[in-house]
Amino acid sequence: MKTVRSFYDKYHMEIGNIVLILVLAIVLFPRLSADYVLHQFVIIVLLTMGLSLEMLSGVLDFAFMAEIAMTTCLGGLCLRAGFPVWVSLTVMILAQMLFGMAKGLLIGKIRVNPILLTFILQQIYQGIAAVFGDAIQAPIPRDYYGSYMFWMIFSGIAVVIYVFLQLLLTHTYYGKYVRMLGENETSVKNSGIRFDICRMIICGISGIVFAQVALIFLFITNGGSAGIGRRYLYPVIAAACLGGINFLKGKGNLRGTVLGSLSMVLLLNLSAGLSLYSYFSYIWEIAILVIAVVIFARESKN
Amino acid sequence: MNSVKNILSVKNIVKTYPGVIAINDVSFDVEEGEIHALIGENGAGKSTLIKVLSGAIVPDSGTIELEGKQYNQMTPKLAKDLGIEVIYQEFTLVPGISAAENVFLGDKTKPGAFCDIKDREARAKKIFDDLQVDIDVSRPVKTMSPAHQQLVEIAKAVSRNVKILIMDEPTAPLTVSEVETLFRIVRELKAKGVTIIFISHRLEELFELADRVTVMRDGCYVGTENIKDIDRQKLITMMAGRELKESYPSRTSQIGEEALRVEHLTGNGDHDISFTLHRGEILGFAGLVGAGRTELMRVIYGADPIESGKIFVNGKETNIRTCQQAIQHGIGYIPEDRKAHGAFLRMSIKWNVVVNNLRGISKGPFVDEKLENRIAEDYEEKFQIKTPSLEQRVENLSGGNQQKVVIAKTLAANSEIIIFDEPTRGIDVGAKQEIYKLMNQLAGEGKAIIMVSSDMPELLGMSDRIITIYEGRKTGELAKSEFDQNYILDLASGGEEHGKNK
Amino acid sequence: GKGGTSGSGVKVGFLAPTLQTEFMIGIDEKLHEECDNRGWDYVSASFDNDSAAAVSAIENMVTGNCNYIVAMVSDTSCDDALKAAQEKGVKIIECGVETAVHDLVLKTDQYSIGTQIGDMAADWLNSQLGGEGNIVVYTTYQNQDMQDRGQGIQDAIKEKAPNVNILEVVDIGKDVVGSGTTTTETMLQKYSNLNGIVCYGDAAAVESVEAVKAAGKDNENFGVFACDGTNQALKGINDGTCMRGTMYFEPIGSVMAEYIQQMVDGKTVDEAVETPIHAVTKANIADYYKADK
Amino acid sequence: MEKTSNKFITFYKKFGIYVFLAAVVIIFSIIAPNFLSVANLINILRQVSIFGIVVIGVTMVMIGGGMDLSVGGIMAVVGMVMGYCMVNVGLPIPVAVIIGIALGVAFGAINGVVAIKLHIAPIIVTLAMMLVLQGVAYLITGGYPITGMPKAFLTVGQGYVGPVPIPVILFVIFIVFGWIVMNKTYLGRNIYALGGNKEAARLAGINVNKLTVLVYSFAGFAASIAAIIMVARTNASQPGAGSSYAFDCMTAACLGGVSIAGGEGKISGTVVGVIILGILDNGLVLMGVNSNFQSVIKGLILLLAVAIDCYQGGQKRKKA
Ligand SMILES: Nc1ncnc2c1ncn2[C@@H]1O[C@H](COP(=O)(O)OP(=O)(O)OP(=O)(O)O)[C@@H](O)[C@H]1O
Ligand SMILES: Nc1ncnc2c1ncn2[C@@H]1O[C@H](COP(=O)(O)OP(=O)(O)OP(=O)(O)O)[C@@H](O)[C@H]1O
Ligand SMILES: [Mg+2]
Ligand SMILES: [Mg+2]
Repeated sequence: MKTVRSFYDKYHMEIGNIVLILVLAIVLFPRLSADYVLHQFVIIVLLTMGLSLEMLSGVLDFAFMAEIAMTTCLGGLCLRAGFPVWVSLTVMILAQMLFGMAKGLLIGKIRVNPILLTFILQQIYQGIAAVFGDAIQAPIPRDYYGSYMFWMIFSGIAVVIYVFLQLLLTHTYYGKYVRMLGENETSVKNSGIRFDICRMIICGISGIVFAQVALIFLFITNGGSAGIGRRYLYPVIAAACLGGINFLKGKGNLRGTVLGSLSMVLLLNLSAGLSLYSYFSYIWEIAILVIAVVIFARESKN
Repeated sequence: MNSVKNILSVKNIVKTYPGVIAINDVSFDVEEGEIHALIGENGAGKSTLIKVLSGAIVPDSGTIELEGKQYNQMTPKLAKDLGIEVIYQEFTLVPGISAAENVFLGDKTKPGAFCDIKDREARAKKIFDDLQVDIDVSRPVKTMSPAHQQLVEIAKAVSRNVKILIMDEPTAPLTVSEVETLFRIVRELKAKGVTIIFISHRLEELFELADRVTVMRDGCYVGTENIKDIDRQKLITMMAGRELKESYPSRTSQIGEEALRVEHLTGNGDHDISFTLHRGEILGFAGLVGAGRTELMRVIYGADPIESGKIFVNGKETNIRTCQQAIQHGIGYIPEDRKAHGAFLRMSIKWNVVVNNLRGISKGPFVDEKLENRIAEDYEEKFQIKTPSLEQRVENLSGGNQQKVVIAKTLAANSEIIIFDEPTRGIDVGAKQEIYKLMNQLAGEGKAIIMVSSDMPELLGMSDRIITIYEGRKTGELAKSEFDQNYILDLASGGEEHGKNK
Repeated sequence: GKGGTSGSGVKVGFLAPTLQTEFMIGIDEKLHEECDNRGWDYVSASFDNDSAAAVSAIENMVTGNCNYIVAMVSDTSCDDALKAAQEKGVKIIECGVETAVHDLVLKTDQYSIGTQIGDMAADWLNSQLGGEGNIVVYTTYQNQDMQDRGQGIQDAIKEKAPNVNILEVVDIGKDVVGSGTTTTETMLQKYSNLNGIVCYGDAAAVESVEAVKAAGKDNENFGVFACDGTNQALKGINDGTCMRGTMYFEPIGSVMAEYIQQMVDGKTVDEAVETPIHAVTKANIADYYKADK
Repeated sequence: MEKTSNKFITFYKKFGIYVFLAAVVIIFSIIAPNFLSVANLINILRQVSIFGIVVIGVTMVMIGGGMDLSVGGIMAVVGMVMGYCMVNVGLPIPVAVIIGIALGVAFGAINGVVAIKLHIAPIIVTLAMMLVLQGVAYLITGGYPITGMPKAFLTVGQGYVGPVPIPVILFVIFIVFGWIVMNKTYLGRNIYALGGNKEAARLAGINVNKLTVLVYSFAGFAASIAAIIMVARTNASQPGAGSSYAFDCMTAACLGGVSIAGGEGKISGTVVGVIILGILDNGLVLMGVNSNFQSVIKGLILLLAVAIDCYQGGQKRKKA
């Protein structure tokens, strides 16, 4: 009994998610198309992994989708200007990494609540992306969206990132630094660690992960646009919460992230499956967020 | 059996936390108007017990009888209304607001909805004057040193119409003169008929102050004695449950070459301080509250900026600007405020212990988890950290055990020069011995140690040399043969301008 | 609550760039009603001008068994996803802009709508103020469509009423409630001789009317013109306020339902249909607005 | 040496925001046409008054250690419900207004109760509340605005007393009320204590739960008053009202020196923060700046303000 209890305490997130995924999969089964689930899963899981890394270091980021929008715009501009594809992609990944590092540096240097800071950044970035123009159509040579290879490559990238982050977080001392940052900054400083540099590196790594999503967006929508990804912000935060990532305590693991992302994809599919009328589908997304938060973002009572 | 009536009776209190029985069926009585000491090792359950009394936490079972009335459960408000005031082990001040506001926290000093700030400050000033403490009552408490904060806590408790005053290690952050002030206040209160419950790890204080003493061990009640009927050694045996020799362990370490030299260091409120520290040496720093010892150590450790002066490590001039550089130069620092500067409270013990030396226990970027466990277990055993498991969050440990974790954390980094800032604050007798032994052992290994302490006997017992600091200036430097408590106190209060020329 | 289609086997999905403006809500509701009447299932989603979300929404609609998707996209960003849906047997009806992938397209030429608004305003300026006057134009750079519309407005006024001063072309930003009010207050402040506001949409225009009223400028020499034919704008025209003209779109919902019906019935439909649209002013308001509502 | 730099910091902390205000005013009077006219200044005050009222409520919440992102959502729902009551149901104005206010206070109270009972960080509770309420606001009429408010009602938003617009008068009442509460009453002291150290406040016998609910309820109240003015001023209840308030309120308060961690801040500072934001909005429009640039500029200025604030408070270094 006691072992059951402690097993449950340890794995209740995973159990909850798996049950949820099974139920949803059965409900949606008749039309659930594997390729669509894969598309959405790859996007959400990449975003959630990037966000989770930041959340584990105590930062709830509201700026990442705006950064991605800027990156896609930049990519679109590069392609339109006739740069070779590989140059454009490198520029995008570097840009996204730099955005991340800039964010990390700011959070490290300006010690106000990161939520506020990233809100401000979001505002600035959205403005900048919009200055680029509404939509930048880029000459994408092929139908990448319909290409099996394309999604396989990004699935592969997602797996590589998963393995990398998993190693980083659980087996290296950098992983300990990540969790440490979410705690007591004075103590971090007294421990002789440059927390601003650490933050910068963490957010830079997240940036590289987010950059993959920027690439996907660029290819499947044939260009960049200022509003791209905007709708993903709350679902991704919800997915991270569903996966048990808790930015208040620096708690959680990547396994949860993956399960949470899958749950989220299916939940979002459900709203179309249920013929939910527009506002209800909006409220549906919100309800998921709220429920995820209520269950998982609670502070321990003590 | 006695004509004195019991003002407070604790009956069969039980309080458990996951994996820990913090208080296990404790009952005892407190007589009206007495000073009742409560002692026990770290984690014995003293703080938990008084939190039950004040309503800060809810016990699993048991009752509290106050002046003949039974209460199953207290609330902070009820306790206050009944005249119970508590000074908690951990500060319960609001950092951003002034001392005066903290003193009257939650109180209406005048009827009506409006509050007269000037009047409140005047009243607070008066209370501090009565305590003979010179404090700027309009200053936010977060800018004050721990000692001053403690004095604010005391003022807060005595500002009210108090019947039972409970103090959880009130003297821990205080130096000799403030302790005297506190004792004077306590005696005055006793004369007015106030009952006092007093927790301290400084046993000599009990003999000076208390009427009776109750001993707890491992959450259980051990016994209550009249202080007159018991001696120090017996008390220690009751606490520890075994014989424990109490003395400052002798040391045979060889004082070696120079490890650290500070020349004309100015910064962070300190002026023109010079000293040298050798391998194998323990250098004590004495001073009154706010003397600036902590400030000095923080400058050396790179936590606060240096204005002028030089720091030499192993004879080589350094340019330490950050803690990271200090650590690279082999300097380790155990901060005095374990909560704010030391521990990662929400992380596990294991996690905390190894965190300063992650690189040391890693192969490439990978942490050697076996080694990690071994180090953590080592320190758990060495310091007898009382915990159900190494996975326990530091937040949930008793104050003393938290201190042990913070020390372990710094030691695990294998520094050559180690600064202990109030290392035994809030630590029980047994663990103190462990820490002293450890310091000796480290010195024996040729490490250089600085010990900042407000505990005079400890300072005298452990140091090879003592430097006194008064208002940010060095006022004296004494070799072991010159040690004399009164002389040191004199220097520490700026009495004599000694040692100017070293 | 299992996803699926009802007896008719038809399920329509409506993909809107936003469902926060009265205009879009109007289309959504109308289409919903028409589908209900015909016994079809209906689902709608807005993608908030986020093209990546639009792609996911298309996928979700396909998963949700939609076999007709009405997509109001403004560029080619969803083409690949729409094509994939088409390959799965879903019929695509585009609305707004014509791109490579569709079974039917209902086109709206934003620039030409702009010129029609401009014409309407110019007519009024010519007849009421003798072709003289000072106006400001409100546009928004939030997406290309609206920028085109704003350009159309300016070009038409310059052509038809060359003596009218366009004092300023203001970008009033996103569709934030209150931005119309604030901007108009500021403009009235800045230009005391203002005679009119020509705005890209009714939402900001009706707010402007309130601001004009509050400033006491609601007289016969002030005119506000816009587009969308929202109820509030129509009421303003009918009540004789300074709201003087708007563009009325024939219920796009009904038009679309009609075409879907034809496709369901197996008819082939001519490609590229223009959305019918009418200028509404005091002169013909009675045809569009019934005061008792 | 240390003393003087300390003095500079205290000076800056007290007056930095005013220096900032002065700088903004001077810059705009030079480069923006018509900025410095009396009419335009009254205009700015009127424009910020709705927003300012909400910020007063949010400031109190933030000083009390909380955070309220839901005020915009509350405004939208309250506005819609009031419009619905007046126009569609035909209730008399006072009844509709009372219903609206009661609803606003109730939403605020729910924020507080949920944060306390479920132990969820307030920023998350109120974020969720905001999103839910925005959805609800759309559901009331299916997204359509409600128009045609009774004439008498419109006075609240459009009327004047002498040369002063009524919204400005209401704003001033809120400022005075907020200032008195926070500076002169025990209640205010307790709110500072709550924000500074909740546990200390609890142990000092303050009923922290009640106080938390009270503070959030007041923010709800402020939001509903703002909703009334907003509806009266635009003569329409719109479901999208207040959508930018979550962000803007927080920034105005931070700009005005309210600590995100709670326990610190002043009503006066907040008011200056509100006015600075109002001036930026107005001045940038007067200069004809592209709206996207406007938000970039605003964001950058806020970033700067936050950075400076953090620099002066370098030693406090608190986590939220
Ligand atoms: N919140 C908590 N969660 C879990 N365990 C706790 C908690 N608070 C206290 N404990 C445990 O209860 C026991 C008693 O702790 P307490 O703080 O009362 O000790 P103490 O006698 O005051 O020790 P010290 O002298 O070190 O202050 C300890 O073992 C501690 O780990
Ligand atoms: N009379 C006073 N009132 C308020 N604050 C004071 C007073 N005297 C000194 N301080 C503050 O105390 C600080 C000195 O701190 P601190 O007490 O940490 O020194 P210390 O020598 O390390 O003493 P200890 O370690 O015993 O607390 C100074 O920064 C100063 O601002
Ligand atoms: Mg204790
Ligand atoms: Mg000290």
